[in-house]
Amino acid sequence: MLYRESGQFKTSYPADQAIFPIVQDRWGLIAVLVVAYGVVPFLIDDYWSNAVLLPFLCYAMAALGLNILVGYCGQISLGTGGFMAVGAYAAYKIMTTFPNLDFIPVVLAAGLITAAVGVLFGLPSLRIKGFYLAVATLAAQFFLVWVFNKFGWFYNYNATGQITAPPASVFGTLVTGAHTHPAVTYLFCLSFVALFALVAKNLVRNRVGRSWMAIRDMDIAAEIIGVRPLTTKLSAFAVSSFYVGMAGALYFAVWLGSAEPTEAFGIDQSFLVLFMIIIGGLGSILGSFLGAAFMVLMPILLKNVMVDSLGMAAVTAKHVEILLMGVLIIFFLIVEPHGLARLWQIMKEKLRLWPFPY
Amino acid sequence: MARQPIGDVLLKADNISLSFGGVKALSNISFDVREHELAAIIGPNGAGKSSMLNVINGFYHPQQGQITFKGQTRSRMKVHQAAVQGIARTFQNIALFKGMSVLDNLMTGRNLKMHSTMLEQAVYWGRARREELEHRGKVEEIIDFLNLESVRKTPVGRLPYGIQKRVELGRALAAEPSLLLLDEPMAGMNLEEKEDMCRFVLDVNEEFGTTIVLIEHDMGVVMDISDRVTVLDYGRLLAVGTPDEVRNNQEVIDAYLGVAND
Amino acid sequence: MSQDLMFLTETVISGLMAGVMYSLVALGFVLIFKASGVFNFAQGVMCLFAALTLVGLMETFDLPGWVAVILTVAVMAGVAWIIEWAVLRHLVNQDPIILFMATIGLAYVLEGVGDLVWGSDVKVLNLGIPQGAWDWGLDNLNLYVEKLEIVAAVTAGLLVAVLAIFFQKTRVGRALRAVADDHQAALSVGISLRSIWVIVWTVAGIVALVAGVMWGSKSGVQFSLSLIALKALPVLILGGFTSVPGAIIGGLIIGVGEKLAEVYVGPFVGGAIENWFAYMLALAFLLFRPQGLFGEKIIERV
Amino acid sequence: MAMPEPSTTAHPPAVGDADTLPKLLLQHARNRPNSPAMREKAFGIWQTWSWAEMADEIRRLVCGLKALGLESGDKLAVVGDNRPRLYWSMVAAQCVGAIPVPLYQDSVAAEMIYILNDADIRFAVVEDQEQVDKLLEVKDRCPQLEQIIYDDIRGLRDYAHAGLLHSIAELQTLGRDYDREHPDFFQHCVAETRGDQFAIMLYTSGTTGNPKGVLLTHDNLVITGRNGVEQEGLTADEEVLAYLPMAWVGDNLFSVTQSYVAGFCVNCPESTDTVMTDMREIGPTYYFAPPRVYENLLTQVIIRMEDASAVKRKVFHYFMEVARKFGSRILDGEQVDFMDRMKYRIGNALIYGPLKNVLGFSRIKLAFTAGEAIGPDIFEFYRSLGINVKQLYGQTEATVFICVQPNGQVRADTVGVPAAGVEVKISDDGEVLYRSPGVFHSYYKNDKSTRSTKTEDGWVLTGDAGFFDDEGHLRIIDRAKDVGKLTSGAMFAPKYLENKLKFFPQVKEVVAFGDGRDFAAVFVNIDLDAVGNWAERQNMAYTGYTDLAARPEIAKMVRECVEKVNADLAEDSRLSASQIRRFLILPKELDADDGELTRTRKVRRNFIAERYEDLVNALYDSRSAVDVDLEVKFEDGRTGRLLAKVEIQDAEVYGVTELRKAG
Repeated sequence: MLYRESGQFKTSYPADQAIFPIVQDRWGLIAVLVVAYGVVPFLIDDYWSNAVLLPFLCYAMAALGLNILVGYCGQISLGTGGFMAVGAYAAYKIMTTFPNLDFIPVVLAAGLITAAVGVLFGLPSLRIKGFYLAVATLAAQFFLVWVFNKFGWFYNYNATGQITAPPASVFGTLVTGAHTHPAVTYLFCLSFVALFALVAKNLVRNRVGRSWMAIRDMDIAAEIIGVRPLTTKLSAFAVSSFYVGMAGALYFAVWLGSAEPTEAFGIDQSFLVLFMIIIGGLGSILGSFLGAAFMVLMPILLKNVMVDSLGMAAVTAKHVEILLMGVLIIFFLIVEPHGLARLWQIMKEKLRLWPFPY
Repeated sequence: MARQPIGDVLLKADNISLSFGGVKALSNISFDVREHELAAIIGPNGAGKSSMLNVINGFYHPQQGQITFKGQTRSRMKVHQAAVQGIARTFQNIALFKGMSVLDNLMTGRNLKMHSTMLEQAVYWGRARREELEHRGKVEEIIDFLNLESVRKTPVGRLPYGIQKRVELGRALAAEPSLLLLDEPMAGMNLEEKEDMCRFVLDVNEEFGTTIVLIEHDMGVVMDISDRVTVLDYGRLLAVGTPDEVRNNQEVIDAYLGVAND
Repeated sequence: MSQDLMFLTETVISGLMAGVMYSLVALGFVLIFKASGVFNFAQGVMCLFAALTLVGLMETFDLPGWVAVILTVAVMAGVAWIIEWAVLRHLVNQDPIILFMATIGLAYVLEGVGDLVWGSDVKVLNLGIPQGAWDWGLDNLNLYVEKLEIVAAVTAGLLVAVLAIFFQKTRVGRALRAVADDHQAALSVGISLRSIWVIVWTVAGIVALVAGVMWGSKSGVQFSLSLIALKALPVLILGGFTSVPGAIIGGLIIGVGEKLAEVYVGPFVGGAIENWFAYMLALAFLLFRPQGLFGEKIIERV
Repeated sequence: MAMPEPSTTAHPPAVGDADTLPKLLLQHARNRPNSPAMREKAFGIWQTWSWAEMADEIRRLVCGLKALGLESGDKLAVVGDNRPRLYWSMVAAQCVGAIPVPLYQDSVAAEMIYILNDADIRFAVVEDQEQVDKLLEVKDRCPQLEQIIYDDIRGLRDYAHAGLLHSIAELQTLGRDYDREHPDFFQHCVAETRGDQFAIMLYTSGTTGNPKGVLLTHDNLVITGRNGVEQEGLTADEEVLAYLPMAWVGDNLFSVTQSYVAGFCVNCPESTDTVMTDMREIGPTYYFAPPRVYENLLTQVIIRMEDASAVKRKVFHYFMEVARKFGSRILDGEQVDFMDRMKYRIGNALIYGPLKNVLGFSRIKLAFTAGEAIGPDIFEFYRSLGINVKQLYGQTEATVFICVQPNGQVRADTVGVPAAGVEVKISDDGEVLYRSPGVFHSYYKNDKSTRSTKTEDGWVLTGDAGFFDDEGHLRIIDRAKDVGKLTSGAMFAPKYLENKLKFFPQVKEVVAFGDGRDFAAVFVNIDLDAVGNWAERQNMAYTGYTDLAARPEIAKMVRECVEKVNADLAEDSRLSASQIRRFLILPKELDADDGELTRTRKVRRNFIAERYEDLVNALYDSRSAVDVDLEVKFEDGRTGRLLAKVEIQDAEVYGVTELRKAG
C-alpha cells in the first residue's frame, strides 16, 4: 500500500544490486537514521541509555555476529557468551596496558583477538556437524569462562576477580568509565553497530556470503563447485567471532562498566543471543536487530506491567518473566519459525501487492 | 561458427575399480572422452554410473586405476580441486542451495573465478564491486540462455522440479567448465521437459563447445544426442562406441535393450 | 593396596557414580531424540522440575515418599501430554534447530512454573535414601564410598533393565523402537505418532525424576541441577545421540575422566576444571572419531 | 530523469527544419546527446541507449545496409517483437531512402508470401530463429528476397546460408568498415532525406480481399506526430512502453515518430510474457492500447480481487463505488463536494493509488484507446481511477489521427472532435470523410484503390458511418458498407449491436446478421476466461470451450445479456427495430488462423456468414438446433474436425418506450 514502485526501474547492475533497491525502503532507512541520530540523542537519559539503548546496540552487534555463523553459514554455536568474554577481557587488557589508546582501535583489536580464538574453536566444525558441533561449542563457553576466572593475569590480579573499564575516549570524548554522557556512549555504539551492520550486509551479499550459504544449504555440492569447506567455515567463525568480540568489548566497557565472567558471560548469554537471531530471523541482518530489540524490550515491558502496574512481588515477577519468555519463544516458533524478519518480509510483500492478495 | 570438431582425448579413465566395504561398484572400467564430445554413460540402475561420475570428479577415490584429465594423471585428489581443473557437474537428486535465489546459485557457480579479498568485499569497493557486477553480467547471459528470466530472484526452493534441474545446469555452466558431468539430467521429467533439456544440453555443447559426459538410464534420449556411448552393467564395462554400434552390440541387447523391450 | 592406588580407586569409583548420574540424564535425551528426532534441551530442567515437584508434594502435603513419587510420575505424564499438545504437534516437519529452540523455550517455561509453584530456594530432598559412607567398604576395603552413590548406581541399573524390558518385550516399546527407524512403520504397529511422543516424553520424565532424585538427595534441589544436567551433552557426543548403551558407557567415561582430571591435572592449572573438561574430552574425541563411540561411519552419496 | 533543457518542460523541443525521422534523430543526438532515447529489458536490467548512442548504432546499420547493397527505393521488411535493433533498422532504411515494411510477427509463412512479393521486398530484418525459419521456408517463392538479417543468433550458428543470412552484429561490423572508408556517407544520406519521401509502408489487413500497402511520407508522420505532441502537451520526459505490433500504424506514430519529435524515451519489454511486469517497472506516462487490453486488465483486477479477504473486498467495493460517482467528474475538473472529494482522496490513498501502481498506471498523463469501441463500464473504470484515458478515431490511411477527445470532454460513446490539422465531414449517405496532413500518399501498386478511397481534392473516405452529435463530437456507428436495412426498411448497424454485446465480460466476440432479413440475430463467442472462472465457482465441470458453450446455464447467461442490449436499443427509435430476436453460441472460438478474424482481431463477417451458412439460415427458420461439422486448424498447424450440436435461442424484445425526440 505504501509502496509505489511503478517507475522505479533499474538501468544498471549497481542499481539493481543496491542494498535497498526500492525508494520507499531507502526513505524508511533514512527516517530511522534521522530519528536515531537527530532525535534520540536529545531525549536520552541514563535510564534509557543503560536499560534499553546500550543493551540493544551491544546485543544487536552480538546477534549480527552469531547470525553470520548460524543463520548464514549453518554452524550452530552455543559459545557466544564465552566469545563475548574474550572480547571483553581483550579490551580490558589493552585498555589497562595502553591507557591512552583511543577506544576505537581497542574495540577493533578485541574483535580481532576474538576472531583468532573463534577460528581455533571453529576447527572441529570441519569434522563434526549439527548438534554435535553445538555441543562442542559449549566446550568453548565453559573453558573460556573458566580461564578468565582462574588466571589472575586476565583481571590484573585484583582482589575481586572483577574487571572494571578504565576511562577511554574516542577522538578525545569519553566513552567508558564513570563520567560519560549517555548521548555520547549511545551515539558511539550506534555508529559502530550501524557501520558494521553495513559491513555484514556487504559480506553476505558478496562471494564470501554466498559461500557461507552454499555450505549451509548443501555442503557437498558447495565443495564440488569449488567452495573450500575449510576456509569458508573458518572465515564464518572468524567474522562471527570478530563481531561477537566487539560486542563483548562494548558490552563490558561501555554498557556494564565492570564485569565478572560467570555472571556476565555465562551460558545464559549464549542462549539469549541465540534467541535473538531465531526470533529475529536466521540469515537476516534486519532480523538481528529486530531480535535484539525484542529480547531487550520484552523483559522490560513484562517487568513494567507486572511489577509497576499489577503490583506483583519482584521475585514472583522474575519467575513469571522467565515463564513468559519461554511461552513467547515457543509461540513465535510455532507462528513464524523464520522470525520477525520473515514476518516483516511477508508484510512488505502484501503492502507491495495491495490491494491484490497475490 | 558451427559446432566445434571433436578433438583430442580430454579425459581418460584407466582400469578403474571401486568398492565399498567389499561390494564392488566398479571393476576395471576404462574409457575416454574427447574434447567437444558429448559422451553418455548408460546402464540400468545400480550399474555404477553415478559412482563413475563421483570417481571422475574426485568425490570417490578408486582402489585401483587412475584418471587422466587434460594430460594430468591422478589417483587421489580433493573434491574442490576437480572444480579448479574445470570439471563441473549436476546431481541426480537436485543439490541446489535452496535458501538462495537463482541468481545467487549461479553466482556461487562462479565462485572460483572471483578473487577479491574479504576486506574488499566487506567495503564493497574496488575489485569486489567490479567483480560482482562483471560476473552478474556473465550470469545473466546464462539466465538468458536457459530462459530463467522470470525466476531470477526467486529462491530456488520455491521453483518446480523441472526448472530446478535447469537452474542446476545453469550453476554448472556458470563455472565455464571444460568438462561438464550431468547425472541423469532428465530423470523425473515429463516428455516436454525432457525435450527442452535435450535442447539445452545440445545447445551448451554447440554454443560453448563444452565437453559433456552425461549419464542416463533412459536410453532413448541419450542415443539421439550423444556422439559416443559407454554401457555399464553391474559395475562392468559392457560396450563403448557410437550409438549405432552400441545399439547393435549383442551383449548390450541381451543385458539392457532386451530387458527394456520386454 | 597402596595409598595412591587406593586413592585412584576411590576417585574412579566416585567418577563412576557421577557418571551414572550423567548417564541417566543422557538417557532421557537419547530416548526423545531416538523417537522424535528432537534434541531436548529441557531434559536438565525436567530433572529439576521433577525433583522440585516431588519435594514440593512431600513438603506441602506431607505425603509419604512413595505416594509423592507416584503423583510426580503422574505430573510428568501430564507435562508430557501438554508438551505434545501445545508444542510438538505444531512443529511437526520443522527444521531440527527450530525444535531444539522450542525445547529451550520449554526449559524456561518449566523453570518458571517450577519456581512459581514451589519457590526457588534450595530444598532438601529426603526420601529415606541412606546417607553417609558405605560402612562395609570402609571397614573391609578401606574404600570411602557414599551409600547414596551405591543406591544411585543400583537404581540406575534397575532403571536401565526395566527400560530394556520395556523396549524389548512390550508392544509400546517395540513401537517406540520402530518409530526411531521409520515413522511409517510405527504407524503400522497401530499406535499414533502423537501417543508415541506422549509416551516417550513421559518415560523421559520418569528418567528425569530418577536423576533429579539422585542429584537432589546429594546436593539439594536447586537451579544448578539443570546446569549440571548440561554435562549430559558431552556424554551424548561420546556415546552418540541414538545409542542407549552409548549414553551409559559415555556417561561413565565422562564421569571417571572428569574426576581423574580434576584430581590429577586440576592442581596444576588452578582447579575447577570439571566445568569444561568433559566438553574438551568429547571434543578431542570427536576429532578422531566424528561418528561417536557407537556410530557407524557414514558413506556420503551425492 | 529531469532534462536540463528548459525547452522540454512545457513544450516539445523545437524541431526546426528537421522534417524527416533521420534528421530528427541527428538533431536530438546533437542537442541532447545524453538523454535516454530507448531502453530494452535484457539481462535483468533496462539497457539504455542515449540519443547519441542510438544515432551511432543507426549510423552503423545504415552503412552496413549500404554495404550489403540496399538502395534508395528498396523495400526492407521488418519482422519481430518490439526490439530496439528492429526499430533502428527501420530508421536506417529511411536514411538511405529505402522503405521499411513492418510485418505482423505472428503471420504464418503463407501470409508472408503475399506481402513479400507485393512489396518487392529485397531485404528482411528479423528478430530470431523463428522468423528466419519462416522466411527460409518461403524463400523459393519470393525470388526477389536477397538478404535476411537477424538480431538474435541463438540457434542460428549452424545455418549454412552463406551470403543470405547475416546477424545484425555482422551488419554493424560491416557498417563500421564502410563508415571508415566513407566517413561522410551517413551525414550525406540523412541530409538527402526529404519530407515528401516515402517513410514507411504499412499493410492494412482489411476485412476483405488482400492487404494493401499504405505508403506514408515523412511529412505524414512528422507533421501528424508533431500536431499530436503539441495538442496533448507531450514533453521529452515521457516514458512509453512499446509493446504493440510494429506493423501497426499506432506503434509507428506513438513509439517512433512522436518519440523522435518530442524526444522522449521508448521502452521495449523483455518478452511478450513479461509485458505486465515490465509495464509496472517502467510506469509509462503516455500509453496506448486497444480496448481489449484495458478489458483484460480489468478482468484480471476483478478476478484477483475475488481472492482477497472479505474486509479488503468490502473496502475495495466501497471505494470503487465512490470512484464511480466522483472519479470521472474530478478528472474532468467538475465541481465536487468537499466531503466527497475527501472520500475520493482516502480511496486514492487506500485503493486507487496502489491499484494503479500495481498495474503500472501510476504515472500516466495520457492514455489512448483506439481501433474499436470500448465498453462504457471499462472506460469509466479507468477514468474513475483518475487515469486520463481518451478515445481516438483513426486509420492507417490518416497516419492515425482523425478525431480525438479533448480533455474535459471525454464520453464513452463518442470519439471526440477532429484532431489538430484535420478536417472532417459527413457525406450525404452518412459516411465520414477527412482531410489532413496525415493523409497517405497512395496504396502501393494499387491506383484503383487509391482513387476510390482518396478524392481529387484530398478527402479520404473512411468507410465508416457516423454523425456529429449536438456537442460536435463524432459518433461512429458502423462500417458504412455494413450498415444495412431490415426488410422493414429500418436501419441495421451490425457492429453497433456487436459492440454493445461485447461490452459484457462474458461475451468475447459477436457476429450480427440482419441486412435484408426480417430481424437481427447474432452468433456469440463466450469469453472462456470469464465464463470458465464463473463455472469453476459454480462447481461446474467442463472439458473445454465447446463443452461449456453448449451448456444451458451459459445460454441463459447470454440471453440475459442479449435482453439487456435489447432493452437499451428500445430506448432509441433509430435502433429499436434492430433488437436481437434470436442468437446462438458458436461451438468454437473465432480464430485468426481459420481466417475468421483479421490479425488485429476484427470479425470478418462475410467470411463467417459463408463458413457458417447453415447456422445463419437456422437463425431465420424455425429450427431450434443444428448439427455442425467443421474443419478447424489447431495451434500446431494440424487440422481436424469439430462435430457439435448448436441450439438456437430466442430472446425477448421490447417496445419503443420513448417517442423520437425532435431533430
